[in-house]
Amino acid sequence: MLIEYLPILIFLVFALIFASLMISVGFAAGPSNPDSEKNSPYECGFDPFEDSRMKFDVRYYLVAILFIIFDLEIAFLFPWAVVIHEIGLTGLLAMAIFLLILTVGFIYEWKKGALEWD
Amino acid sequence: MMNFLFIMPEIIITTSMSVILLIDLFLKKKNKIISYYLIQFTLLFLIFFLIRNFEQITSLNHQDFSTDIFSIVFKTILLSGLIIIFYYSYNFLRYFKVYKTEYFLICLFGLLGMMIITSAQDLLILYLGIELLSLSLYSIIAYNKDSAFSSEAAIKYYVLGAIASGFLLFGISLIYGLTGTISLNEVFQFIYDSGSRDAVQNVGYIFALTFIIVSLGFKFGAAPFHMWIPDVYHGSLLPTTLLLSSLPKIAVFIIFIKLLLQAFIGLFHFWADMILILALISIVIGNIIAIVQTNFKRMLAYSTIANIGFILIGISLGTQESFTAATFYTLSYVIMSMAIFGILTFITINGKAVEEISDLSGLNENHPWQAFLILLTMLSLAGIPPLIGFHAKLFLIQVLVNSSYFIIALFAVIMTVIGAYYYLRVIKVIYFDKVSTKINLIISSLIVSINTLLLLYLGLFPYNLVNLSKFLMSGFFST
Amino acid sequence: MIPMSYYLILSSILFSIALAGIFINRKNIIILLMSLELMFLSINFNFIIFGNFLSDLTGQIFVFFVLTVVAAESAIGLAIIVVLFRNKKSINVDDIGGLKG
Amino acid sequence: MSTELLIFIFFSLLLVFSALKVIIVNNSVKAAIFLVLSFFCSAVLWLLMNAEFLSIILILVYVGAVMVLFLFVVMMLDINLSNIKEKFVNYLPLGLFIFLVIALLLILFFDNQFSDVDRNIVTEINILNDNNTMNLGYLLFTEYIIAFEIAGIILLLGIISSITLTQQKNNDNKYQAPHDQINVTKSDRLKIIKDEEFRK
Repeated sequence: MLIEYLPILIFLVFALIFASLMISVGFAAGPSNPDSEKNSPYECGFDPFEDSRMKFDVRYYLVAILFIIFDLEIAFLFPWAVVIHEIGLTGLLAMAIFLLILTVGFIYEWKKGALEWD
Repeated sequence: MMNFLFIMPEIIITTSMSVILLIDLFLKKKNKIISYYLIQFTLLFLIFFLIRNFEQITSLNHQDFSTDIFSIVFKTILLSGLIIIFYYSYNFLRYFKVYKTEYFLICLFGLLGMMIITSAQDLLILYLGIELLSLSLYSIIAYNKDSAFSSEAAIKYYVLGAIASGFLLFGISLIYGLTGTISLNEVFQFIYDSGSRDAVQNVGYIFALTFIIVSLGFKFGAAPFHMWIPDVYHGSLLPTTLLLSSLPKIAVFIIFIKLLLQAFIGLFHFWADMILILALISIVIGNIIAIVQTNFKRMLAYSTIANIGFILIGISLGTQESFTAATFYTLSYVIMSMAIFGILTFITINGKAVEEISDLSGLNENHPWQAFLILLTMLSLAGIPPLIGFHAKLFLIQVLVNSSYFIIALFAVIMTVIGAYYYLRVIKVIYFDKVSTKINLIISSLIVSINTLLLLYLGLFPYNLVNLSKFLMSGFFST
Repeated sequence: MIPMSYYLILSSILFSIALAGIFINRKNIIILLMSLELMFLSINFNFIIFGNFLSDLTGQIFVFFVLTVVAAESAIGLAIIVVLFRNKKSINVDDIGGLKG
Repeated sequence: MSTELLIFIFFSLLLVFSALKVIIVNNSVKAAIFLVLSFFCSAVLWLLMNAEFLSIILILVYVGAVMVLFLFVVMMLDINLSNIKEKFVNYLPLGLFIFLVIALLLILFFDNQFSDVDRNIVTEINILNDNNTMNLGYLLFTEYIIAFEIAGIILLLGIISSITLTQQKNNDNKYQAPHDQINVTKSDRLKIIKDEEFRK
């Protein structure tokens, strides 16, 4: 069974080797003579006022929540879809109820304006 | 077609929760009261439904989701408790203009979690129920978004609660590894079959039990895992404290019964001592630290810890009598706790909610009836006859004496006497101190009076509640 | 075949790292939450290990549900952190002392 | 030494390393990245233990969604990094102590209790074939339907409470309302005042 995953392993190993090779070649071959002025952040002659990271809005968080929930829904849909012939009507109904519950959450999120992006 | 009757209460709650959530989205702000009434109606309907179909439901025998008398009776108790709590909370939240329908809906999720706990027959469903309850509690503690205290309390409770869940899961994973099953009855059978009382052979179970009991100690608020209780009681809104101090206690007690009595009774020798240690530490810490508290909610928090200690003593003896006493104690404590917090939700001090004990000084002069109600609850909590708190403690001490644990019985009596001091101090403040604040009532409520007078009534005629507790516990000891 | 005890030792090391992380972390609640994630990861390890060596799928089912619940739990936890940060402008564990504890 | 053991050793060492890094780095973003690495290593190890489906889910949900959420929150809170660096060393001995005690205890315990692999515990389940996802799905939708629905309810609770908690009351963003702009009529903007009225 595990042998099926061998291509992925090989792919990963090669990806790692190539990525590190390229970075190291870049470091080794490229010219590099740093001084303090080159390394300091450039902002028109004075020290930077604030962190270079920008503050995110809370809406990103809300969208990410929705993403998690529906990601998990997909995670439940996979095994359901695979066995739908074996589990019959009961399974279908169970999934319908599950989706209905999550749809309620989706409507709630929508109406509350958590998806508004003005 | 499958028969869904056994899970009907849960289906009704889920459906009505979704429908009310959707209706509420389309209601105007001034019409939000409709969703409140809809919620109360749902709960009432559910109680009616359970009582109406009692025979039929309890005769069903489902493997993973039990609907025996034990769970149905507890479900009814939880539902009726929640109706009263919602009634108290609603007036408070409306008065302080923090009302949102989501508050009650999130509480309903918690109720659903508790109902699932009472019916759970395997560790997976039990875990899911516990998580549903905990998640809803995290959210309603943080509900008061403008208060730094509230969010601090929430994050503390969250972190400790998540650690406790982790410990519980770790214990469950060990149990699963040792027995190969997650069904409570099969776990019981497996331990029963192996039949060994030797500590060395059972070290795996002892390890698992330690993790599970530590986690339940966290959830219950037993010392030395009580750190969150005072902060959360202090930091959250009064209705939230009211909810926290009542129904989840019943739920955690049910978890104790499910795990210790149903699954691990074969390991009684190992868990009894652990629980007893928790119980004694809780009683000492609760009673001693409560003396120095000036904040009313913090004082009641430490009093909760002490009372939890008493409940744990009942659990630790592991006999039918002691579990009956613990059930009786839990139920009466919940009624007392609902009474005292219920009274407090109707009182405002200079337009704010009650915080310090001294806020209530001289309450008797302007509001003698409210003062009398507080007097009753305080006397009951202190364990003074003829109120119910007295019977709860008496029953437990009787059980201790009957099992010839004389030293622990003496210890419990001494601690009760020490505990009486801080309850009586409240009475002194209310009756003998000068008025220093402007005390108003939000509305004068009949229900809170009934709730409080119930303490007196049950104190005079405790036999109904005793019989109920006996009845509930008899199912676990029939074999 | 790798012996079961190897896996169990790995999961117990992970569990103790997570627990130590919870205790030493006084800087930042978000890292504390990440330690909690590690803890749940090690518990999931336990379930999968036991399930595998008992050749029973219940362990994997349990893990599936734990993954679901923990995702919802961390969503709520992060929401509480957002609220806390709005109120206090800090998520340093040591700054949370308004309540005596 | 078999290939399987080699893979196990490599990824478990990487897992322990990255887990340690998660708890000792100062920067939350770095901690999140290391947590991603530890999830990834765990996924590989779960694959070794025949939990194919779960290892994919771990990457899909945890690396794909949960860690994104963590990173969003880290970015959102804009924590000043300079003043959270101190005070770390004070707690290090405590952490080391806890780590050593618990690790030793657990390792000793596990080594004793679970050294024998086949312990005669027979478990019967309906196994369709050796497809992990199918078996899991079949079990999930026959024996654990109730748990499955409860999971749905927990997710709904997650949505509701996180929105209730994080949404701010007043949304003070200014933006155009094209619909309103188009529907403006003359009478909304123009008020015609009769000459006589004005004179009065």
